[in-house]
Amino acid sequence: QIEPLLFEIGRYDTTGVDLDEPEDFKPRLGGLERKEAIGLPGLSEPETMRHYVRLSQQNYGIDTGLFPLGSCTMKHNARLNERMARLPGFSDVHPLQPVSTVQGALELMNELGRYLVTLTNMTAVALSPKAGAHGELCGMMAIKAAIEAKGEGKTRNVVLVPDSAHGTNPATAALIGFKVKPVPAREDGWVHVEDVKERLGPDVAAIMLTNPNTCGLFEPQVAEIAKAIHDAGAYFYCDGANFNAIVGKAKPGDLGVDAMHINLHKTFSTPHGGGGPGSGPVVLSERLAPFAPVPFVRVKDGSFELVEQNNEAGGTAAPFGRMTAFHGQMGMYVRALSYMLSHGSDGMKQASEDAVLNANYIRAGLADLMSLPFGNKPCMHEVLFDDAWLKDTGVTTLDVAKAMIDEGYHPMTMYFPLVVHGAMLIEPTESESKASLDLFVAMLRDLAMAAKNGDKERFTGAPYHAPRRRLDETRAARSPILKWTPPAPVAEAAE
Amino acid sequence: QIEPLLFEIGRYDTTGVDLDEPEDFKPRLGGLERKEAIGLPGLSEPETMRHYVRLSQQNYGIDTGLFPLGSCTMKHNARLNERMARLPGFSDVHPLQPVSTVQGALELMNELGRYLVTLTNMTAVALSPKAGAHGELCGMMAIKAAIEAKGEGKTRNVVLVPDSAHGTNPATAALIGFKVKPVPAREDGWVHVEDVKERLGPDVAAIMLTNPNTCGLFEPQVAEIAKAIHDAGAYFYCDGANFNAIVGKAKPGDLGVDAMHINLHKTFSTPHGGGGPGSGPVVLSERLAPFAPVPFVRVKDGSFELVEQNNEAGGTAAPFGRMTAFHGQMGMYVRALSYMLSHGSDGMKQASEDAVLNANYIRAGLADLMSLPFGNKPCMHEVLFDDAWLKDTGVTTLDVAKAMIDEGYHPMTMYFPLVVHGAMLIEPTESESKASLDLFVAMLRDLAMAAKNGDKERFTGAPYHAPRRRLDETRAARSPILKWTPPAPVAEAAE
Amino acid sequence: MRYLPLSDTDRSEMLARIGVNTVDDLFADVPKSLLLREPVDLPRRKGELEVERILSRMSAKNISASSVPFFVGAGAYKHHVPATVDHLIQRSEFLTSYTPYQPEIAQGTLQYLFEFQTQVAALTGMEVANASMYDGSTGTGEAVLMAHRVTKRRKAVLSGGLHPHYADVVRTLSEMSSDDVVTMAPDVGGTEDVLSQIDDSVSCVVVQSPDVFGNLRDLKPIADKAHQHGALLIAVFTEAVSLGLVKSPGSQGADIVVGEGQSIGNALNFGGPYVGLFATQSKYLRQMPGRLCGETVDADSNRGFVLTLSTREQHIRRDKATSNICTNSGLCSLAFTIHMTLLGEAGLSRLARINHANAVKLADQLASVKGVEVLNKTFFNEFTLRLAKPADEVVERLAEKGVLAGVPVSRLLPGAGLDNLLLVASTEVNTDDDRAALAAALKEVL
Amino acid sequence: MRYLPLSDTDRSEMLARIGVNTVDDLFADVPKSLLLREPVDLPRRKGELEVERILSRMSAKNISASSVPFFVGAGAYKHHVPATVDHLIQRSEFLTSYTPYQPEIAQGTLQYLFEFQTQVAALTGMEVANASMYDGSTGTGEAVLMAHRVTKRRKAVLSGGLHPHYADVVRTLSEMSSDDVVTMAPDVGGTEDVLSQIDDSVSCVVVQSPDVFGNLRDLKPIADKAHQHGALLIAVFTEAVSLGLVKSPGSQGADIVVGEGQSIGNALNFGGPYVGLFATQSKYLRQMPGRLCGETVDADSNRGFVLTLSTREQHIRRDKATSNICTNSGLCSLAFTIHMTLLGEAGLSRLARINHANAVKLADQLASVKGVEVLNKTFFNEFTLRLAKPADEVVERLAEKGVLAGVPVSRLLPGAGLDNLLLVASTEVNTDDDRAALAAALKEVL
Repeated sequence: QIEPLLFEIGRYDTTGVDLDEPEDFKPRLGGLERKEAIGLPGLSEPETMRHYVRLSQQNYGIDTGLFPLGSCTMKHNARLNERMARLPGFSDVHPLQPVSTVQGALELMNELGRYLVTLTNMTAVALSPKAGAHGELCGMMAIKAAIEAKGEGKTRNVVLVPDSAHGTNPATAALIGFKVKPVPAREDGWVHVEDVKERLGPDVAAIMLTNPNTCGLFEPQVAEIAKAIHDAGAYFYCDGANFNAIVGKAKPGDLGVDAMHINLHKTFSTPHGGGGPGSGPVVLSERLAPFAPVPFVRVKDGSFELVEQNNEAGGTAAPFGRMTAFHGQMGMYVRALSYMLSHGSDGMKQASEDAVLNANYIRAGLADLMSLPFGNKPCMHEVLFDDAWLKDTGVTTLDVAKAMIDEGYHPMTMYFPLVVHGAMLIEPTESESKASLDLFVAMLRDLAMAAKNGDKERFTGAPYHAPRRRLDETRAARSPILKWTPPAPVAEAAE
Repeated sequence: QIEPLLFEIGRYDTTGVDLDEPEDFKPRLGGLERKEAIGLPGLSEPETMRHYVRLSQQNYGIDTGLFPLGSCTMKHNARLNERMARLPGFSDVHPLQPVSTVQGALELMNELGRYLVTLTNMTAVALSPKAGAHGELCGMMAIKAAIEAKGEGKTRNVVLVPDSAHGTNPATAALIGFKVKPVPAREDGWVHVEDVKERLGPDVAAIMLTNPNTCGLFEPQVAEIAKAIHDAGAYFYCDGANFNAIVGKAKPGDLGVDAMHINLHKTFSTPHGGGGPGSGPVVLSERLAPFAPVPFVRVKDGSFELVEQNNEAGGTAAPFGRMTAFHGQMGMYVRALSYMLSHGSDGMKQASEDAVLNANYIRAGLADLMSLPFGNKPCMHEVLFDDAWLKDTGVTTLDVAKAMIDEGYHPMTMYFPLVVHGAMLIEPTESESKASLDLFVAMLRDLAMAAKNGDKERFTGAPYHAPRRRLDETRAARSPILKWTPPAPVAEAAE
Repeated sequence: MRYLPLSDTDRSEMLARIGVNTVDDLFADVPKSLLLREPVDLPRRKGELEVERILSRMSAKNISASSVPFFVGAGAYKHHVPATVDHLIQRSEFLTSYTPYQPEIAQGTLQYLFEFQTQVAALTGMEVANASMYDGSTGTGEAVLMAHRVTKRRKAVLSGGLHPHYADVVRTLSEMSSDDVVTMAPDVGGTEDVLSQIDDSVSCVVVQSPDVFGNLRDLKPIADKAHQHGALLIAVFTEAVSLGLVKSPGSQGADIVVGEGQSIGNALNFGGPYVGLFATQSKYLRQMPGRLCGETVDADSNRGFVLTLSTREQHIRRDKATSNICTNSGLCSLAFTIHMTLLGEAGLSRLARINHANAVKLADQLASVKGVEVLNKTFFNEFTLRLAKPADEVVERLAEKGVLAGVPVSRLLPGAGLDNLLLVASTEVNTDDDRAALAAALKEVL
Repeated sequence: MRYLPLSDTDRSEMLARIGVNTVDDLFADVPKSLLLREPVDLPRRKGELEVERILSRMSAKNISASSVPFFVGAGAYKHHVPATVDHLIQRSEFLTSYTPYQPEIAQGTLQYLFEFQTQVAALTGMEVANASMYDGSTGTGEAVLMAHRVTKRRKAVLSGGLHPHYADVVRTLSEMSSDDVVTMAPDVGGTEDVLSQIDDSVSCVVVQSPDVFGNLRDLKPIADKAHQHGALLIAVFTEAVSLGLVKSPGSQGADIVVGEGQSIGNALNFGGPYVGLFATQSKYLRQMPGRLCGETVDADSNRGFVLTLSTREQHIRRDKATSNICTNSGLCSLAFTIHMTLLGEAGLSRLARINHANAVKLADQLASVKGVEVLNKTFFNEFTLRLAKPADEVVERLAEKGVLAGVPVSRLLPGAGLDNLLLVASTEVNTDDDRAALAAALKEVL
């Protein structure tokens, strides 16, 4: 069913909010009053409710089915966390209230930071980044600040980035003026220390490495790579998108990481919400800790204070500045801490193990029918297939993805990482039951058999049973329609 | 999609609630410990969430589409009311806390009562009945108590009930020992005062009259009927299910009503919730007020007290007893008062007018294609069609109802009231926009044309596009399966 | 008004289409003199913020259970309900749906009702359960009427351990129907002689366990005697969690089991809405009140569920119906089912053990307070204290100190000479601090 | 653990199916010495009740805006959000969905993003808007980078009325990228000479209106001068409600409009999550950062929506992307859209009038307090006071009296010699009592 746009059903004189017109008064707008209409139709409350409920019904979510998105960790979003985030002492406090009136909020931030630092064995945490990519930016800024503090700002301007990295990595490095030098992918899916060493030199500021990597593998040479990087006077930035595999199993600090962002909306289950809000705190090693941005929370004489200006940091601290107007994503902090308190250290370890177990169970269930680019060896919390098994079927990775929709599933991540042809990256997460995985494997086996048996139609025309058939993305990009415009008035019929 | 039963996916050792086992202690159960298993499988929290979200997706609600159920008033359920009902001072207080600790809750009950009494121009209100039918029982019990107080308990034992009444009316009267004497329906859909007078006598305890009646019409002779009833020493019980048409437009007390239940879940928008909970307060005239059941709220010296025992009532009060363990449906009281405060006296009047306007607009839109048993005259908040327009089409009222499902609508009320052949009773409520009504009328016009044009298949096989096709109700009743039982173990294959 | 979609323009256009001049032309059947010209004498419409403020002010005048050490029970219990439950029952498709008379678009409701019935049958140890009653007390009233239908007798015997408000509900209904009721004397110790009340004139005996004073009752001998005389045993409970730990009424021979389901999934709500659980043996099915959901198939042979056996009900049978019940407690039964699903057998029995353990700990702690005597030999999560002073005064004093100590028996049974007795309940929400606070406060007051 | 569906039996069966003995065999690539044997040193799992208690205790240590007379603004505003908004954004299908990269099963998200873009474009008076930024401040940083791309210049001029934290964000980013930034002196009166800063080297001027001190700024002359020199005007706002009453930046010639959308639909949240609004003219579309949703058709020619122009974005362009932004503020933009839909044009402009009226009333009332001077000639719902004493001390004293009076300018601009200035905001939530309480408390303290 096609739900009309609100602009097609709304009226300019309708409102779903009852407000009393203020008594007459003399405005102080200095002649800058709006004269023209805005163009915002309204709906009554019942119409609003129905419009958005109906829209929601065209969406797929974790609560409606398995969400096997590699590298995106779509795990269960507990409603307890939603409830906690709405406690008035968290949701209804202003970032610029006197700190004496928000001691509990600061305590929560401090406690969240303590959990993150403990789980990673790092020294400090910068909470304020608004999302993963913002966290990357924060981490790389801290590295840049550290390099400049050492007087190497002019010379160290290269960042090594493996081909398998998320696109945000090179984008982030480039944004603040680093040159990106790729590290090629090896056949085994791993980054090799010799490839890194080869590229190291006095010009190298840092490496940006994802671990576990985007092929779903733990980098076995990570410690050696870290050592080589450090020996060369550079820093090890770790993309923490895949932290979910190793929480409570290994500490990035032990692996030599200097900075790592943590996607609270992946690892610690704050809801993705159709594309945000996220939250990307960055943990920092001792070497980078002084350069953490403002604001941050500090404990002093048993109470919590907020350092909001660079020059208030004190001691050896040399904050590189401010990343956002206020203190970051408080709403997400509450949810993430609620997740951590609920799991506890035992539950978080178990969750990592279950996430890895579930991914390997899928691997075991499909290895005979689909193709594993790096061989049938253990993976971490996601399993990567390529499209070799589709050879000569006329079916592409995209087609398989769309056919999954007809079977009632969200597609896996496709065509990422780029280093593998027709990649299909599957991350079931620890939230799925064995029964659910069995059904998922059976579904993919059925699709695989259908593809191999030549039932091409089932794939190339898919989806057939979704709220929409396949959408024309080229048309959307060719002449973009990015907002609703009122239809042109129909000309009066000729006399 | 068929969602399995929880028993088919649950495990007996799984739980979605984390609780710590208590330390060892000596139980005091006197040997009555449960030895046998209970047979209750559990699900983890993510599985529970998904199971019930998926189940919900097989339901139709007000928020998903127009709900044209005659006599059931499925209007918008504001989420403000849900939020208010969950305020801790209402949801998290115990009915037997000291009254000094629940003054606000009692104040709310008192205020709700004041609103109901004011809107109806009655003397007292009994809040405790749990639903409409329970309210009927309460009202009729008050009448019985009043009759017994006059010493006429033995002689006045007949209750007049029009044929068009809800089934609960005769069931309620019979439940407490009254004999039910029907008043026949007239061709104009009205109850005539002479038909009532004919049946009046010293044996008549009361009349149970619905007004506006179930044909969607206001009883024009209601005042005369009331007078006749009162002159005969009997009482006028009004079924308030259709109060939605006249809130703020007319007061039942002005019409001579002695007792009327009010379905808070119809008129004042507490959610139906798939069949409850409801709430059925009963307003009482001065003559019946002394007989209101316990408990009730009383104001004394500026604070609120709760009368919980018959002998604490004092004065002329002679409560007939207790209808339920506690004080009734507090959660529904909060929602209903929130509705009333939001609407105000002006909004409630407007709501009644809009409800009536909407019903008549549908009547006007369909009068030429469908048949109106009492002619094309104004109706109240619901419009009644019969099935004369389906003559010779081979399509029944039931078929039309099921065909509406395929068009994305909930069916209207069908085959009720019984006095009209193949009745279709449509109540759009005031919550629908003109655009929504236009679509609804267009849909029914399209169906009507299809039926008349002989497209019988579209009806008799309907629904085609619902979560289920037509269900076999006979089979369900013939050998009832009322709970899940574990499948018999499959016998080992013969050797 | 934010809830009303029609604009004045809409209204004019619609009146024109209908063919009348004013909306009051549509109210022509209302006697002119009785049609109100002006809005009734109540305040005018209010915005959300203002409504929130008014109701929040009222709410703030009450002491909520979570905000203090809380030991109030006697038929309603403070338990922790997982956030998942309240979230799910607020989903539009559950919250704003109607009674599932159109099963093709109500399978969500119907399937959970089927799950609910199965859970209630398992929990009570009975063969069939209905799709819920208003609450435990009205369910008890219905159970007695059902027993009268089954036995074709009209005399009920109510145990002295039955919650006095439940007994009131039964008596009110019975008196109105001219049925007989024998109410036994309040039975603080759980030692009354029910057996001697049973003879061939009795339709049913109604026994609560744990009873209102907290005692566990052995139902088996009562069931046996009742059956010898052609009477039914109606077993009542007000604390559903107890069934996780104690023998089911079904296993002890009960014919009808009825109880309050509030403890599972539902808030205290100052007394309602709650959810009545009602179960019986298959042979009595056709005399059972309330809605029933049954399994069937659709035209494509897919499994589906429908409301069934509605020939028992009022909308078909009118004055011959088994009950006048129309609405049930749909959403509360959904809350019950979801919470029970989350608990599962493992969680429910652990929850029951925690409740019992907390109550045992509390009883031992209070027994050591001077002026306090614990009267129960057996109990689950509630027991009776004899205090050195009238319980209602003590409760009031403790409330002033911020401790809600329980229910004075005199509130339920005024004039019964039990003024010094106090019912004290303890659930999983009580902490060591709560218990210490109660003991300390009692010590001060007594 | 309640969130983990696997039982130990499941785990054993699955390991066997995989063909390994223990789960740690799957972690074989982790250096043995670094694989943790024991859980890390943090508390073990907790039930819901316990987590609720811990977090509720922390929450209770804060003074929430609704609980006191509240006048704190300076970039985030306390407004009333209808209950409908928060209910809808919690629906599973919105809350637990992913970025809509699979449009066939994400039309719900995509259509609301399209509606959001349309609303933001209308509100700002611009031709196109994106599908949201993290917040207003990061959006301002992105706007400056975008201006640099458009003009191929690298020097930004920041008005002295720009929120100091926004200026900080721009400066941090610019310093890291070796771009030039000129920050004008704090401009309390709204009278600074921006025009003189504009020359052919300037990429953009960033002007906020209402500015951080509350003054409304006439953008037209600035836009004209900027355009003469090939520079862009970036118009910033932190109070979206103001646009219901004042001229849109688009109508005054702004090239990029960026602002904070928190006021519509979103709670204060102690600073986040918020939602950045970002709009520009069509000609700059390809240089715009952030996600965009566009209309198209599906294989059956039905209208549908997709994310589009993603060739600008990092997951395609990597180090050539217009921004590294990946996540946006999806759910916050949904809240914005729903609230805006409820308001509609009529509601928004009335809400804006109420805000302005309340602020005017407050300013007049405070002006009569001894030791208080209102500095603004113009304002919308926030203005600057000069007090007889340092504002931070006054605010602290008032907080002790239960009034949250506003933001001391010294908190935003320490050492700027503006220590006696206080920013005071007033919205529709303030009552006569609130205003009286603030005036009275000020009188006592000054």
